[in-house]
Amino acid sequence: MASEQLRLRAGGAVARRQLVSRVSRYLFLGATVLGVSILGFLAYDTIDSGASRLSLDFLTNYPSRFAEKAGLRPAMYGTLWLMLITVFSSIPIAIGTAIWIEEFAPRNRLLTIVKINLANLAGVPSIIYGILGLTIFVRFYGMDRSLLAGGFTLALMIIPMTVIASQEAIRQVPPSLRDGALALGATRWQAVRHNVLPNAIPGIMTGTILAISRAVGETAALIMIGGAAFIHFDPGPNLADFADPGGFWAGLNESFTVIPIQIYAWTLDSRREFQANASAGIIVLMTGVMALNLLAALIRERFRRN
Amino acid sequence: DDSGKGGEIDIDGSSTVYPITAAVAEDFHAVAGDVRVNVAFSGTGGGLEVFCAGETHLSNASRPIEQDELDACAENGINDVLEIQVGLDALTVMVHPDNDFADCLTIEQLHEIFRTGGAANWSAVDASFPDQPIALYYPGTDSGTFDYFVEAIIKDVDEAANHRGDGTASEDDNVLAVGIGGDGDSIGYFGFAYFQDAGQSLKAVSVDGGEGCVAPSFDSALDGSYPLSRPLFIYTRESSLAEHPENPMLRFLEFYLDNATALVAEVGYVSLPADTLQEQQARIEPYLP
Amino acid sequence: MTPDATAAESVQRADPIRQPPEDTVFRLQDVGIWYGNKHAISDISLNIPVNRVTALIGPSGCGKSSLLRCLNRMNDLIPSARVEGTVEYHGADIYARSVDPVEVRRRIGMVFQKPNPFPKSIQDNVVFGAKVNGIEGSSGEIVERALKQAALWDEVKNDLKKSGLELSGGQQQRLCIARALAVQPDVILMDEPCSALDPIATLKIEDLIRELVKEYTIIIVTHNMQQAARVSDYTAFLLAQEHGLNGTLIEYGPTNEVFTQPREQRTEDYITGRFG
Amino acid sequence: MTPDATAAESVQRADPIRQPPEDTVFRLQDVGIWYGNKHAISDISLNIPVNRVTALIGPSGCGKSSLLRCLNRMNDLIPSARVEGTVEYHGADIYARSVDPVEVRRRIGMVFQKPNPFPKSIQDNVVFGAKVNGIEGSSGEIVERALKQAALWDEVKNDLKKSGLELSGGQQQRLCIARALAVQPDVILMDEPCSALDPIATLKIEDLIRELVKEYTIIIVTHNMQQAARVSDYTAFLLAQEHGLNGTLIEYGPTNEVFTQPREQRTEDYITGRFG
Amino acid sequence: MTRSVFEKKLAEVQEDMLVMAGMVQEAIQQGVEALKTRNVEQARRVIANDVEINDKRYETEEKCIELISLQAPLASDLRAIIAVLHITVDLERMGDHAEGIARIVLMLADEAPLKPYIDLPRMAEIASEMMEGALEAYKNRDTALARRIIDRDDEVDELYEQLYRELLIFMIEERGTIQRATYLIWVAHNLERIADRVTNICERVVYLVEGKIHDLNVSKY
Amino acid sequence: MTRSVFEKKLAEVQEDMLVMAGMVQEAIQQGVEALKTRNVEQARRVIANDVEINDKRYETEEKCIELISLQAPLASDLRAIIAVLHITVDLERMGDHAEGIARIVLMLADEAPLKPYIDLPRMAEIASEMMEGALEAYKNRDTALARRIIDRDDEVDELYEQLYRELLIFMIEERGTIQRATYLIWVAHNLERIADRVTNICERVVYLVEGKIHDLNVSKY
Amino acid sequence: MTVADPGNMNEALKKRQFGKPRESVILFVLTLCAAVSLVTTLLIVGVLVRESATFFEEVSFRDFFLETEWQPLFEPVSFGIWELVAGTLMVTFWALLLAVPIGLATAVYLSEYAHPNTRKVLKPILEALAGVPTVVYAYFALTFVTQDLLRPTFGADQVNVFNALSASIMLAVMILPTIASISEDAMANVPRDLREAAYGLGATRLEVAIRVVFPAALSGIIAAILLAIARVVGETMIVAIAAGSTPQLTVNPFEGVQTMTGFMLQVGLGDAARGTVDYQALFAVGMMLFLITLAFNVAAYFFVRRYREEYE
Ligand SMILES: Nc1ncnc2c1ncn2[C@@H]1O[C@H](COP(=O)(O)OP(=O)(O)OP(=O)(O)O)[C@@H](O)[C@H]1O
Ligand SMILES: Nc1ncnc2c1ncn2[C@@H]1O[C@H](COP(=O)(O)OP(=O)(O)OP(=O)(O)O)[C@@H](O)[C@H]1O
Ligand SMILES: [Mg+2]
Ligand SMILES: [Mg+2]
Ligand SMILES: O=P([O-])([O-])[O-]
Repeated sequence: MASEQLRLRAGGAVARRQLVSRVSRYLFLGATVLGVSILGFLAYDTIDSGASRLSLDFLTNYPSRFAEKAGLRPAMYGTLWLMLITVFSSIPIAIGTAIWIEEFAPRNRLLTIVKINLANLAGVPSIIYGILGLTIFVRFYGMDRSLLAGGFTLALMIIPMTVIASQEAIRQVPPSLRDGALALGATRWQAVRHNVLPNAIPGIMTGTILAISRAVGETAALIMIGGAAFIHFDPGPNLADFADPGGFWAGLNESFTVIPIQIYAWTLDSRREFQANASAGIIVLMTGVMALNLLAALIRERFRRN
Repeated sequence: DDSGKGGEIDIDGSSTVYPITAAVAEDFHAVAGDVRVNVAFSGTGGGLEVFCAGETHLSNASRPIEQDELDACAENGINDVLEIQVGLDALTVMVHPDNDFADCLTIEQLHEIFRTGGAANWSAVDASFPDQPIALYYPGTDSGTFDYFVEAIIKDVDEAANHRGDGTASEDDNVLAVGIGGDGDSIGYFGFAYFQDAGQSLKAVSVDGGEGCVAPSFDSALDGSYPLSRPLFIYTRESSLAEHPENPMLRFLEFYLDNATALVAEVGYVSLPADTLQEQQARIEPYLP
Repeated sequence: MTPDATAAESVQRADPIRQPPEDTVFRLQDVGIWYGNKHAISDISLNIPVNRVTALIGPSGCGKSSLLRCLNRMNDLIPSARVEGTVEYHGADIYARSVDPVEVRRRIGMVFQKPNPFPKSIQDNVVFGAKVNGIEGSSGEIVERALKQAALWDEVKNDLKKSGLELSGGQQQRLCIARALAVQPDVILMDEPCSALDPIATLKIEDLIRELVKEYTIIIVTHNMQQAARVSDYTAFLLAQEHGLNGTLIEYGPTNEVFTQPREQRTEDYITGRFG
Repeated sequence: MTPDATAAESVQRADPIRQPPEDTVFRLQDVGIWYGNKHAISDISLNIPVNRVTALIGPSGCGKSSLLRCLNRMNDLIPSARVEGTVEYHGADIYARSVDPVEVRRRIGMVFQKPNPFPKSIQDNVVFGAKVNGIEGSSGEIVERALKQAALWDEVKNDLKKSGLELSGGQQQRLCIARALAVQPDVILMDEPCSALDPIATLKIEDLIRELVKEYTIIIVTHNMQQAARVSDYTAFLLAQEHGLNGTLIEYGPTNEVFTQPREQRTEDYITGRFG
Repeated sequence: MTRSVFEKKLAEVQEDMLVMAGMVQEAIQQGVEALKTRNVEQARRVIANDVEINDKRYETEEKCIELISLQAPLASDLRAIIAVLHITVDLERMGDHAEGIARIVLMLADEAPLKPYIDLPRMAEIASEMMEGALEAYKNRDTALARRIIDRDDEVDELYEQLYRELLIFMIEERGTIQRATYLIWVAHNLERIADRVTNICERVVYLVEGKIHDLNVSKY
Repeated sequence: MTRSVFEKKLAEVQEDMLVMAGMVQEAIQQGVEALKTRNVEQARRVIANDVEINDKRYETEEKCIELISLQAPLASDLRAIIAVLHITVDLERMGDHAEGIARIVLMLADEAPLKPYIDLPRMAEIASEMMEGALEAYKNRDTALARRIIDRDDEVDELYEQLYRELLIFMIEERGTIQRATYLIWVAHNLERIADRVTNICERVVYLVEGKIHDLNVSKY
Repeated sequence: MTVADPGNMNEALKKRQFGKPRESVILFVLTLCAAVSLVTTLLIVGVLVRESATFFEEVSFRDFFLETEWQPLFEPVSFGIWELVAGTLMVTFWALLLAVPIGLATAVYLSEYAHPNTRKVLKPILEALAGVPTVVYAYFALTFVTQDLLRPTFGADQVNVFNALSASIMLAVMILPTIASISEDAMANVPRDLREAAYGLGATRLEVAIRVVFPAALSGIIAAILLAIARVVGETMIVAIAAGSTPQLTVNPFEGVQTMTGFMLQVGLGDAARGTVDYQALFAVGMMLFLITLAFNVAAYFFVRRYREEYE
């Protein structure tokens, strides 16, 4: 049937719809490219102004009033330790909270309140967390303006985000795994511990890493609680302290600075040449953030494949 | 851990004073590596608050401590606040570089421009000026610079007057520079240090304090002929100097004042005149060994 | 008795592929399907008759779904999929260059294993395909006609605004059928349409299929041999000879013959459960 | 002939609930299940015999799964669920206060509709339940015994470290059975264990069930009447009389009787597909 | 299990069976008619028609098997089909008996009638009535009727005994009648067998309804 | 479709059928034996045993229906069961025929033997052999054998004709033998029917293997 | 197993002595974890209430809510909160106006059009935008967006150096990945068979994306947007630096505005002496923001939940 042959050809309405569909592809692609190119532009701009300052010295020097001598060393230590503290203090609590919500909580109004509260906390401005950290950790618990106080403050700040991400991850573990374990005579916790958590971990990690990327760039809250800008030592326990709990603890109680504060300090500086330092700092920070994101993406893709 | 051998000095406060103190701390480290000096900058107010709470040893301030703050200190049993002036910040009034009429303004004209209900157009300031709206840029309203300007210009002319609020305020001098440089009708003021560096793109206005137009410069500020310069301070406690002779704070302050003249200028502020500096040194004299 | 005996034996040896004598909708000639370099099915030549239910049966992985999906170019959507041989629909090669797959799919509707109504109202579900395809007529009419054809009208006529997801499984599947009918197709492909349903809902769908076949050509993939037996006029048995090999057509013929006197031992083995 | 006729009629009127004469594992007395204030099933009295396969059949929503899950207190996990009446397991009321549901579930294993192996190695899957329950013996032995019982050993013995998810659907389901067996249960509950499987895999599971019943008591929910017929010794037919009403036990007796001469018209209607 | 299809096919099969029953009834009637009227032509037709009955049986049986294969019926549905399967066998054999009568008509054609045929038509009549009733019972699933019909077989048996005795006396008294008498005994035997087969149908009806096979009539031969 | 269960049950049913066939063979043999030896006791036993045969038939049929219900067999599996269903009916009727022979033994008991029984045992022997063969053909699904056995039915028919003619001559010649001769005709008839039924079994075997029902033997009676 | 002695079985099924306590300890610990966020909120509210109490001693609620001007640091002081609220709303509005369409278009592209490998590469790159420190965005807004983009386009005299739009644009960039990534997840989770159903009805790719996938993913998309709103409303640095610090009621995005967070940062990092009214205003604004976001979140929670129920 030749007529049938003809009719299967795209004609009239279908041809138009197909055309619209194909054109739309480029619109959507355009939007995507826009986002990516903004990032590219930001990167370009930053690298353009900061690349000249990037060197090993930049990474290993202490701050200085001479732009070319100033470095990120203590800030990098500070950021590293702060993030470790943040991760180790927020993740267990966040996961615990998520587990409680998804696995143990009685389905009542309290739970609704907890959930809404978490969503709300995720939107509380960081400066309020700063004030809270100052009031609670620095003052009330007398932690002083230490790594611990800073880490805990950031932990409070990212717990809500992490909980929400973890909840999502736990919810995506098929209920059949949990039921399977319970039906074998496992207790609720055994089921969670052996079957739910291991499968939620990738999701939890992705969420956590994204939350951490936020914490890494946080400035205002840390300035509020007295994160320093000039420091002439490496904050946090150093290698030798790992053997000695007392020293380790003392290390955690040291004052600190972090990369964003350092960047902020440089941008505030009246001297032009410090702008390049700021850009170089941003490059370092962004490289770290990118690496984290990459890690998250790798974990997620692996997860998706299964 | 190698901390605390020589002691630790926690400093917070003004972001204006921060570069000076940080520079001092940097050099101090070279001579006293066993003492840790940490400098933060949560602002004069924030710094004094934690200082009065006993959480820092020293506080940078770009304005004198207020009575409220002294009261707060007293509440925490801190009755021995010691004020030391470390330098001057000359305040620069600036306009857009294309502005060719406002070369010199009197205190009164500045007052007229920045007071509440003041001039809306340049022509209202001086008939010879064009009839264009004025756009204002000034530092964050609770910064020391702002306070100083209010004291030195607004209240000076009319105690009842207020600084107007319909301009753009920013904590960040960078931001102000961008603002003034980007706006043909602009006028604004901020710290001299910043102007020195970023100011090429802006035009500084001479100020007439009654003794003729004086352009802002190190020299005019140092010799006192430039009318708009404000003192910068550090605050500490007498007790932290008195405790024992070898204490780090004393060493630090001594070093600070010994090197102030060079370092203050180096980071872009105006050093104290010699006599003023001696007055400050005299304040710690009693504690020196 | 010898002539009789040979006659009987010759029945056994007769060609297990009996192309129906009726008018055909699809004429497959040496069709093969590849996924990347996996040869999923090969050498399928099959004529599918008009206004009949043709069932595709065979063990899991033998290529039933692949074959079904190649009939309306649904496997265009799988990037790695490739079809060889010719698939003629009313004499037109649907894999010809000039052919628009959207046009093909409009004529050849599809119903899937899991009822998959759109998360919209019943009405919008039915109207969706008709509207994108610019089928004429008021929505109300389209909806009513399609739902009536799908034997669902009476059950839902008062709740047309209700979400399609609020229906029971069997109703959802009939809604999906209604949705396909609203596009006024010629053929309906069904990939295990009842495997997610309970027996009662299954019966209803089977009844519906028998009803629909008066107007449409229906091709159904099913795992349920009883279902193929109950519902189809012709049955094609596919088999991937060994695990990992490509599927081929083993037997094809009228359903009653295939299920009562299969001509191939492998067919008999499969339908009587002697397999694997 | 009158006496004969009445005799025949009396057969028709005979009690459709025939509790098996054998030893019982479960003795349900007036069991009802509520979800919030929805009465899912009511008044079920049922004795389940030892070492037999008992099938629960009935239309969707009649409460088969609910009933099954109340036997090992799996519906403790649904916050709104409530059980009334008594469920005795070897004479012990499993809903007594002192009873630990975890203990109950250890003795009464469960296999679900969709194969749900843990995403761990085959070995770890099998060992999991045994380990959490502190069953003695080396992992190797436990794994081998359970897999052999589940007729899976030969297929996987060389890949015990492979993920359970890499197995085919039917193998996965047998792995789930092995996993349940490793806990050394007494009873195995199966909720539509083959509904996600193809016919060949289904046959294997059914064979396995017939094998396992020599040592275990098995209760199976199935939608597939043929399956109930093939695999079970006793059949219980449940029905929620009307949509939205609670399910009750309509008929219970030896499978061959239920499927060839049901005593209740509703049973007959259901198994012959006259329903709905 | 698609009921509509299943029911249509089941009805078809049962209809086939009733049609076949009609053919058999016709054959019996025609056979006895031919005997009475010594109508060789009619007898030949009966013989020829038997092939059709046989064909009908196989056709019906094929349909039943197809129905069982394709529809997997259960319980009463399955019993109904199994009943058809058995009843058609019985009907086919009844057809054979009718054919047997017709063949005897051919053999008797050249000989004088032995005596007025009274009892034989009577037997045929009763057998026919029974068959009518049995089909009625089947259609209505009427076990009471089926049981009554089974009881009527005794009437046929009695007539048969009577006829047999009579013919025996004939034979003893008049040697020339022996051949013919034995032929007539055959006819009577055929009719008795037909009635007997009707009871089989009735047993099936009872089985169909009650699900139990009762051997309700014990044939003596 | 669980093959192991299905196959076990199918084997069981077929075994039942073979057992039943054995019982029927025994009954035939014993019946003819009793006739030869005029052993009334033996005849009575045969009659009594027929009930068992009937029971066995119903038992087997029940099992077949259960098997169809529960296992929903298809294709050759279904045909095998349907074959059993039909063969058992045939066997049961063969049993009835054997019983019929035994009943005639009782009737003949008081009378003198008509002539040495040669043809009748011969017929019985052939029928028995045919049956043996038919079962063999069933077990081995051997259609060739089945077809050969169907052919042998002609032998039986021939013997029957011969015997019938002989007995007719007896009757004509000697009036006193009429009663006894007719009895013997019955016996022969029964045996002929038995052989005829064997051909039914053979037809089933062919059907079983080839899936087509062939009416391979057209009975004359 | 034969019938066990009931007595034995009763005994056997008894709760194990050592099994249970462990379980309750764990439950206790988990509950504690969950309590952390509640306690955090209580502390936040506590701090805000305590501090704003001193504020409201000086400033009446009436003034706070009814005055139209926000001028806490200039004489004559006035504390009309609405200018700040309006600033926040305006910035949020423009940020969403830009980010939602672009973000969703990106999500559609990634989930419906892009080759899986392209998606694998592009998605993490986009997500990196979420990790850029906001200070960086802030300066970018001030320098590039205002100076090189808005002013040349709309005229320097039209566009204030500090303007809401430049802040909104960078906020939009900041939340772009949040919207795109979470929406893409939601769309990717739309069952494949829904898509196939639509293709099977003869729909084109665009029709499938817009009319089937998008609506089906709507609840996830809304969740993404809600999260984005929360981030915008709570963001500090960008607005403080780029949007200016001129509280005013305006709808012109080219003018500078001050947002609630902008004010909080200005005061928080400024020189104001603690305890003064202008400093305590920080907490009053914080309280206000907290209440607004809370109201918003409560509404969103119930909205989404209702919505979800409707479509599941
Ligand atoms: N998208 C794909 N990519 C690669 N291989 C595929 C894909 N889809 C199917 N196959 C392979 O092609 C073969 C045929 O698959 P298909 O789904 O057509 O079988 P089926 O008969 O429908 O099986 P089932 O009964 O399990 O649905 C299988 O070996 C399968 O693994
Ligand atoms: N968690 C629950 N909450 C409320 N009602 C429920 C719940 N689970 C089941 N029900 C209701 O209880 C009744 C019985 O459900 P159940 O799942 O036991 O039926 P079923 O016979 O197993 O059905 P199916 O064959 O579809 O699996 C149904 O009406 C169902 O809607
Ligand atoms: Mg498939
Ligand atoms: Mg269920
Ligand atoms: O930080 P300042 O107090 O100097 O403005």
